[in-house]
Amino acid sequence: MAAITPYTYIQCPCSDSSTLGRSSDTNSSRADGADDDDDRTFDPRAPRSNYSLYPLEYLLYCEDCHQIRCPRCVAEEIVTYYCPNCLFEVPSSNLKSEGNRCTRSCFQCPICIGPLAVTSVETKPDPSLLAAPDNTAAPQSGPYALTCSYCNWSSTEVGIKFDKPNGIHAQLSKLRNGGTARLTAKERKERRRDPSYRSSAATEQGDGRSGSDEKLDLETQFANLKSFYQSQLADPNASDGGLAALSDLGFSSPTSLSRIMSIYTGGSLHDKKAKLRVGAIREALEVDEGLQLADLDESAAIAQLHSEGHDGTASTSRLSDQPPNFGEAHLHGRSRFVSELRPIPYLLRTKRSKRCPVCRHIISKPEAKVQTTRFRIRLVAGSYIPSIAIRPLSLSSGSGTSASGSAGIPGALLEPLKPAHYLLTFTNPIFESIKVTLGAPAKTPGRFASKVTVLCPEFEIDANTDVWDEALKDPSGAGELRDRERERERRRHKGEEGGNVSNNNNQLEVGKIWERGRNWVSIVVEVVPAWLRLEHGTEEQRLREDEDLLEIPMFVRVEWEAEAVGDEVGAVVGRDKEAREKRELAYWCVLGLGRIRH
Amino acid sequence: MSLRRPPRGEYIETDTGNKVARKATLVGTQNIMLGGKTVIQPEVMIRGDLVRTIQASSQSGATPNSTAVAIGRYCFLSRGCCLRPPGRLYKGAFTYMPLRMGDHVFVGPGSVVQAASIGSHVHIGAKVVIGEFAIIKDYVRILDGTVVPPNMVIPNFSIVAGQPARLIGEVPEGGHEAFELRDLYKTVGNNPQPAPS
Amino acid sequence: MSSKRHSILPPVSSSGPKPPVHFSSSITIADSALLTGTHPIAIHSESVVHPRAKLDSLAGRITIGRRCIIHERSTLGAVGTSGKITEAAVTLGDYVTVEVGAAIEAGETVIGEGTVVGVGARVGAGAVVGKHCTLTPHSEIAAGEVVPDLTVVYSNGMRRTDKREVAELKNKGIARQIDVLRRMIPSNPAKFA
Amino acid sequence: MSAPTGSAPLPHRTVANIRSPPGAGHHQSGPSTPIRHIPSNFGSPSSLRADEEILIIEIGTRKLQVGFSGDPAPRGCVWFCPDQQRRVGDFRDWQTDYRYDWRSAAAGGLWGRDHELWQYDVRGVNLGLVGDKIERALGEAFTKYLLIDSRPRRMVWVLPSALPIPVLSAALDSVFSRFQSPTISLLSSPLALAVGAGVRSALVIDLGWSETVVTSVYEYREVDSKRSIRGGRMLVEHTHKLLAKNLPETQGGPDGKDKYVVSFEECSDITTRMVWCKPRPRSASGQPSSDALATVQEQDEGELEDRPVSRRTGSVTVPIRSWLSPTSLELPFDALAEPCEDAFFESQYSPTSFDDHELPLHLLVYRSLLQLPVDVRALCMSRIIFTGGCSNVLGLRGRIFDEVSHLIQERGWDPVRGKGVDQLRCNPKLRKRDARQAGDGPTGVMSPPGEGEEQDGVWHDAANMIPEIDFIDEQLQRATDRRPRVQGTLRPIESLGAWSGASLVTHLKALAIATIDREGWLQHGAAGASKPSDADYKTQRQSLGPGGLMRGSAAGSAWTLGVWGAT
Repeated sequence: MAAITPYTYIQCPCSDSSTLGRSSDTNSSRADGADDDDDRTFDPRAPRSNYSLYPLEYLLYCEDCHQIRCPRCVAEEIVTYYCPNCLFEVPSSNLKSEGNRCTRSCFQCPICIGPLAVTSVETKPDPSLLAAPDNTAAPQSGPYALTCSYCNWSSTEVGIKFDKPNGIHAQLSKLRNGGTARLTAKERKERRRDPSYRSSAATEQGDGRSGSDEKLDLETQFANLKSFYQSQLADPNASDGGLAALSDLGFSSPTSLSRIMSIYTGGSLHDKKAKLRVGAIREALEVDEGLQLADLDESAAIAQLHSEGHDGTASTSRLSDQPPNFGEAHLHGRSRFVSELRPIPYLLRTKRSKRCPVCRHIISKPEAKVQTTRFRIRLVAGSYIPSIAIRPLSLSSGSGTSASGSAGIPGALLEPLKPAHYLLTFTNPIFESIKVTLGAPAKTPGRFASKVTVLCPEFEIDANTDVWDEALKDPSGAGELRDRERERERRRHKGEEGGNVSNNNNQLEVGKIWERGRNWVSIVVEVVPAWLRLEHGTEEQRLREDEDLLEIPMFVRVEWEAEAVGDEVGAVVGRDKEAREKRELAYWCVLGLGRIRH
Repeated sequence: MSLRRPPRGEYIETDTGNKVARKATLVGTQNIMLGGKTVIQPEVMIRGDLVRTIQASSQSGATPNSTAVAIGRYCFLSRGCCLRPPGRLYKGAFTYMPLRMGDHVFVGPGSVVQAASIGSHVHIGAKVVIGEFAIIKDYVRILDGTVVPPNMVIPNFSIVAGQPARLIGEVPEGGHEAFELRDLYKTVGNNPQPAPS
Repeated sequence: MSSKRHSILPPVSSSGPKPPVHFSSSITIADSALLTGTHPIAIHSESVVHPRAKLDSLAGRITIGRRCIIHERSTLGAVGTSGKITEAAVTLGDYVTVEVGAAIEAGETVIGEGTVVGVGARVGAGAVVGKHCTLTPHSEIAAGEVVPDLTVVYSNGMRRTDKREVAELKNKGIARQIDVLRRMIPSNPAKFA
Repeated sequence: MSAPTGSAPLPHRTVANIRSPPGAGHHQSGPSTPIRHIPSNFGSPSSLRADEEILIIEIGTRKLQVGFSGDPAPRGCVWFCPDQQRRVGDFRDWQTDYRYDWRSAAAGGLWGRDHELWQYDVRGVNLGLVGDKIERALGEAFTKYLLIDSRPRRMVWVLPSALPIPVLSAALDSVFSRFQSPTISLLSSPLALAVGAGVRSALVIDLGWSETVVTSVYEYREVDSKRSIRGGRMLVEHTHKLLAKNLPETQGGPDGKDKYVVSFEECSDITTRMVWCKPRPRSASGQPSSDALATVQEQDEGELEDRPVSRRTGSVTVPIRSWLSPTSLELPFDALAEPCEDAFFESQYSPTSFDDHELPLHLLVYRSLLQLPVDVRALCMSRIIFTGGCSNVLGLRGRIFDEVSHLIQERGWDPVRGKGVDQLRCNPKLRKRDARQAGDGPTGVMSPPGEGEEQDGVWHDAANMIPEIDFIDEQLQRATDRRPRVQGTLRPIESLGAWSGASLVTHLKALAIATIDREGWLQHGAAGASKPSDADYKTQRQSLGPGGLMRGSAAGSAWTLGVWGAT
């Protein structure tokens, strides 16, 4: 795999297992080394690390607790529900009643999950030519079908057509694959009340599907069972007692196997209502009560499998994209053949605001309307903790601007055992000058230890001036930039002859800053990449994924003086509690430098 | 194929600050609107000649303008990408519809865009294909090699990828600034400035 | 009006020999299309060749059927893996659409009627693509491969069969599209004659 | 904790108001909150306020299903897979140049392990990682499918009863510390399945991923459970064997020393799509039903070879992408039934050659039935529930059913009453003998087919003499003597599935097996568990009696986690 542009991941302090109220977990987390106190080195490759590392832009910051907040440790609140296809804002009340998917006409293709468009079947048009965005330009004449303009799937392939070009969701819920009608929940209830319909209803639910016609579909069986159980309860509304016989569950356990162990103290939410009336209910005995005999003869399906072969079956990924199909009984509503797939109503999406879990302050809050991108509150970590830019010192720097992910350093692999130098540029976003202390292990953890030397582990960065007057005094700023660039050029040339970069004004000497700017400081880190050779006899004969990746864990401690805000929370943050003025932030981060040749 | 730096400057810099490479292919310039400060790199192709032939009142207001491609400010069209208006049958006849693009839109090298509209602060990676009449909202990131199928709608703050495109993530709160293209604008032109570190 | 005044069309290296052409009178070919090669290039009635489309007959004859649309930047007859000269390099049936940046390599390569070669798709040398197929953008057909009629190639090489039976409608649509294009694209067959 | 200060703008305040106050979870929706009766409206989770929505979460080895109590089916299902275990913001799976190198992922015998949440063998399981996986999966499920925010909600977990305590507590740790749910109730899947089928007793055959578990549920009690490692994973392994066998030899290279030639993802996909199970071969008419099992099977093997070929000629092509070079494999359709045979039946070997942990499924089922008390057996055998991922393998359920009924026909149950247990103990010896003198004449238990049923019918009444059942049974008489319960005959029934069952249970406000209070857990955790010295079957029985309420509830909480006992 091609070499990567250098990157930085930050570990949110919240995943320090001590801050989690984990009682029994500590030992295990120590075992895998993902546990990170200052003294122990953090291993980026430990399996748990992937769950605690974040790019800077994913992190928020609580101004009151003066602490980083990651997606894991914020409390979210939903501001808006909307359909990602028609961008319709769904009121939360509808959400309760109509579920988590768009109930208008927004569907995804069950084959390729591209968007489906409503097209007229009579004048079968090519959707890519006719279909309008958002299905608004409905074709003239019915019947209609859902067609995919990417893979050309059409709902007619599973025998589904619609009478109206709108309200597809409602129409679809009444249709089985193959086009046979299906009763909605309400209709079914009405039928149940009216016994004369029973037989007809049963048959109607049965047809259009292989297997016995007796089969209840998932939703019906559930409904029947529920009403059966409820009917069995002496007084369904009496909250206490509940489904009395089921309360046996509370005591069931394979004691016969004597596999009992521990008792958990702590109240059960059912304690108060455990009034036991054993035997108040009997078993379900017939279909109307939800009893469903299994039909184990699947020879028909096997024959179909044989005839249709691999192409006739749906891949597991397709199946997992399918919404639960209440209309089918077998395989608990899971389908197997492509002919059983159904159009996928778009899952709704949400806009969410975020709170600090500790002080409950809102740290991110988007405007409610779907179309707007403004935020009322947006406290991102990037404007509170220094950002780290990495660039190789001896290579020609392409300085990947964040806007274009494609631009980056030319993908050069690191040579094993050959010292390489990287320039770490720390930029201070806040308006006080900060003191940065870096701690990195001399050897990277893992099977292949690369040597790491941070030449200047301790330095100060001047305060940030307002971003805008920087932008305004463009010429000077640009001038400064150009100078720096020329300087770099010069250094680069030096750098090329004979790998190491030692010259007059910028010595590679320990404890010395490489370069300093208005609100940034760049230092040099020297790495000696490990030799990725696998000793034979190890049970693993090959590199694991990313083991050729040179990632150095680095513990960053940022200290600064801030005017005292009279709230405890702020002072408590950091290790030393005595100085109210003093603020401190400490966290692990991972610098990905590049891949090592192997 | 093109020289590093032709003598008279690689770019034509307009008074509104657009930087148009001499090696870019703009067909039907009179139908191409540039908002200013937009960079068009070499070998970019824009089909301004494919104008709407039916002035439908239903679509995008009845203003009978002949704009085929409208591009906002600080857009960056990378080398070799292609912008062309989407076309379809409308009321029995075929017509092209305008392609509208907001501000700070980055179009990666080799990408082909036939969307109906692209919002602001959109990052389109390299070798991306955006199908006809796709609607892309703001702060959307489309990873390299993605194929956005026709008519797809991509809401704000989406990260999409795949063939066909599917939602794979959301742009985090801290990721908005990354869409800003002012700095990138400075790095190209006849006297480019280095990007700030 | 000539779109030249209204366009920035940097000159392209029109290197290579000028191929003999057999154009139907009713075709539309942009003046900035590129035709090179030594073998004949035949374009039948009402087909449209967009600007900057490249037809290269070095490796053999190129035949384009009726009412085909060759979009900009597509290459027909690009000398593919097999650099050998063949009798017919590329043959397009009627109603074939070759979208932006698609490449069809030379060497007895055949594209069936009504097939759409999607944006940036590649058809390898000697491949035979059936009728009314759809090659979605960026899909690749290996050299020498035979793709049956009505095949849809999508999502990195997955295959399925198009069951919509919309062939004739698509053709109608293409016809209408051509009606518009021939008004928009100033045709200059003479330049290539 | 400090309340929101005035610094926050108004809109924020409004939101703040609908928020429950800090840590409200514990106080406001405490244990005693009565659950409002939910109107039977199917599409909807409930018309309840957020804090009253109860989440049903079924956690399996490979996937996690979530939804709201009262729904007929889960809203979403999250599979555990590698790309879910990447760092946030790592989209490499979607980069065009990136190909998931399954070989390096599979290194060290980890083939497919990154698709599993846990292993039942807790040695070497990274418990913290289990917690992380569950947390992330739940997070995804909440955001993507349930569309709920992090307001406190009660949860009901449906778990396999074999889940080891350490894993369970790791999961609880992670969820309690990351999500604000005030309580988590636990429910074992066999019980949920029984409820979901509308029966009080059942024989639940869970054809799961890591193992197959046969659990006998009697009157909503798990009275017995037997397990065999023959599960989905083994099936996929065998599918891989099949593919590897049919693929050309991998030419040297680093792949030479690889155990696997095809990626797990592809194998499991092919397994789900294409693998099927042959019906039980009819034994030749002349065959005396009492013949030793081994011989019968060998005979059938012979038939298996030739018969189907005549029936199912033709072959299927299976595309293989993850091999050295993408190719497509031509396989006879019958070959696709082999993995099933090898993984679940292995009929070619004599029953004695299996350890208890690797019994073929039909033997497993038969044995679990055999060792049940007759009346329990009578009920269970006519309420057989198939579940688990492998129950989707076409024909497998029918095959197992036929095999079992064949076994019963052959051997029946021990006619002598009360010897059921002895029968089981001496059974292996018995069968060894069979195996040795395979073929020569009837051995073992002679019992004409069908006899078993009647006997059961008879004995069921006798069952009243078994003391423990006494109480329940008399209770049952009241409710059920109107119609006799079906019993004694083998009968498969369809369950809605564990998730839906749990949804019913919760919706109907029945007891869960255990309900763990958040604060309690965070304080004590697993350590806080007191020894179950006092808790024994007696107390359980009494608690059912009238007035046993407090003791009952105590026992209830005491017994609850017993199901998930592990050493």
